[in-house]
Amino acid sequence: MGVLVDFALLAFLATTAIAVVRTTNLFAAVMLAGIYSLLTAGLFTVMDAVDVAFTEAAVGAGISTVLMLATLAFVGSRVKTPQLRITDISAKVPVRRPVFPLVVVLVTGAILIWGTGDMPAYGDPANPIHHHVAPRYLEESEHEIGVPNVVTSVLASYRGFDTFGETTVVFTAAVGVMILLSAMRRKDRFGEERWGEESVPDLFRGFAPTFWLGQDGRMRAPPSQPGEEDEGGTP
Amino acid sequence: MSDQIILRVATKIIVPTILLYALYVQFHGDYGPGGGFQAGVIFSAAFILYALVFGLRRTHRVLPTWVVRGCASAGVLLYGGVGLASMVMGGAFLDYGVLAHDPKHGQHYGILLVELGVMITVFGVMVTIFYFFAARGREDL
Amino acid sequence: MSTVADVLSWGFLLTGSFFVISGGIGVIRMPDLFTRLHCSGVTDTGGAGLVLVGLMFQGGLSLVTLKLLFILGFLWFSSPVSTYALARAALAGGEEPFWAEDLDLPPSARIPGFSPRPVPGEGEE
Amino acid sequence: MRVLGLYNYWIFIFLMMVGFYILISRRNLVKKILGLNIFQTSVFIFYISMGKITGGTAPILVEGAEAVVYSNPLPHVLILTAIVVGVSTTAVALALVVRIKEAYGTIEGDEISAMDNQIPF
Repeated sequence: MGVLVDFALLAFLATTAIAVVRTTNLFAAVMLAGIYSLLTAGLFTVMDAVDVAFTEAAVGAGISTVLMLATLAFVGSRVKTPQLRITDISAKVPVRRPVFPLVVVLVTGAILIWGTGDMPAYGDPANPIHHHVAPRYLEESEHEIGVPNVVTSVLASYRGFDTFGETTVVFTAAVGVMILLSAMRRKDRFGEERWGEESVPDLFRGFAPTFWLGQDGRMRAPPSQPGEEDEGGTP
Repeated sequence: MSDQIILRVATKIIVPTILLYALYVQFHGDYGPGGGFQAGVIFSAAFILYALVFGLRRTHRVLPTWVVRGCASAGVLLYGGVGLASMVMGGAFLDYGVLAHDPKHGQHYGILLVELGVMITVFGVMVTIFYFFAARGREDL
Repeated sequence: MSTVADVLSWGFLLTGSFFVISGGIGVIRMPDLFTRLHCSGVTDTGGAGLVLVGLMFQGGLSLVTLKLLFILGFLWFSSPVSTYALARAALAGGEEPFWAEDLDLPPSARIPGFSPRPVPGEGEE
Repeated sequence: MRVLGLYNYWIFIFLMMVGFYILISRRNLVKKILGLNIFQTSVFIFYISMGKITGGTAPILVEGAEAVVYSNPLPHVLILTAIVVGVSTTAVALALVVRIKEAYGTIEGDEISAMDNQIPF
């Protein structure tokens, strides 16, 4: 029974992935990616990874889709195709048929599939992964940690360092987004529109970066004085 | 969005439910599926839903930017602080066993605090990212 | 007793699956967004509801059934709202409903009393 | 039976290759990010499927039950964190795309490089 559900979900996943390749509308592609995430969450449940399924359903189908849609609000949902030119440069840069990537992908896939011949079968209890540290976690967790959910005990206690690192990475990602998106186009006190270094979040004011992104996206030296608008301003 | 009474009423009913559910996921994570990462994401999803229906300006009033930004760093600090506390109490970094007389209770406290830190960070980070994406290019915010 | 529960559960599950599948077929076959939303409603209400009731019979009188009830309530609350939001967004975005005249039917096949396509600018808010 | 045991891996490789193909063949940056996400998710499913034991159950210990087989919790932990980190890094990538759009006015990779290299078109 589980095998059937597994097969059906995998077939759905493959279909959705092909649909993401084929569609030329980014809006549809983002929605398909959300469906893809939800199917993945179902597959995780079948594979007994309830915690992971939970996370994937919340993150992949929820937050990720919202962020993608927020991006599409800026970049538009159309993709350049041989029939559709979007900007005036599009007419001058031809769309090439991706033949070489297809060959690369087919060869890589063939090699990987050849490699699966040495893999242990799916769901085999003799799989080497089940005879390393996992049995210890499952057996000792109850005496050492006393938390029924082994995933929680491994996540927070046995591999606490790992999770600490991941939390820091998540935090760093937020800092990166802040720095990238905080350069707001705003009027300075002389009434000129400019990308200002004053919009670097207050949190980082103390160690404000020694560069800022100019209007054309290139890195520039910071203006030496806030008053000298003509040198550091928009080109 | 001001005339969409159905969406507004529905959101007002759903958002507290989502927040409550996130807390359930957070504190029930020891006994069932759940934990800091999921709870943080669900908690932030509630505020993102609120922002989608009621607009960013009202959400900023409910949850100012400095609060979420502080949350993002406070969670990591809480996590590291638990590690330092266990060092001060005489154990290794993130060795929760020394936090209480009984090592098992210490582990409980440690996991609770660490998961809380993860939740606060993930919540702060997700809402911060959403705020920055949503406010981009809008002069009125 | 458990046999009765099993039979009832499977009956509900199969009926629910039928609704889900018919909703899916409708979403593919219907001509425009609004009629498709109409079809997906069957999946949200009848399909999901019956499948969850079937699962409740499997769960028996336990916490699982209570959780399933919560899911059912949440689903029946949120899916009409999301359908409404989607339809409204489509209308605001300029999506044209599919009118019977678009089918190119002979006049004899028209439904009597069926409102014709509104003239643009008239009768709109 | 051997094919049944390997079928999952083949689908993961297929998904991974679909993601890879989108990444190297499509010029649109948002499409590339979607391809990366598909690639990433295929690796996630691969990890999780390694931890599955046939007839096993979720690794949440049941009181008093002795003969219960639990699936391996270790891949779950690794992937659980990787998913959240994945969405954070995706957000950084999307922020870069927004900045590129503002700077160049397009998000098609070939047009951006044509503008950068000042190719006389």
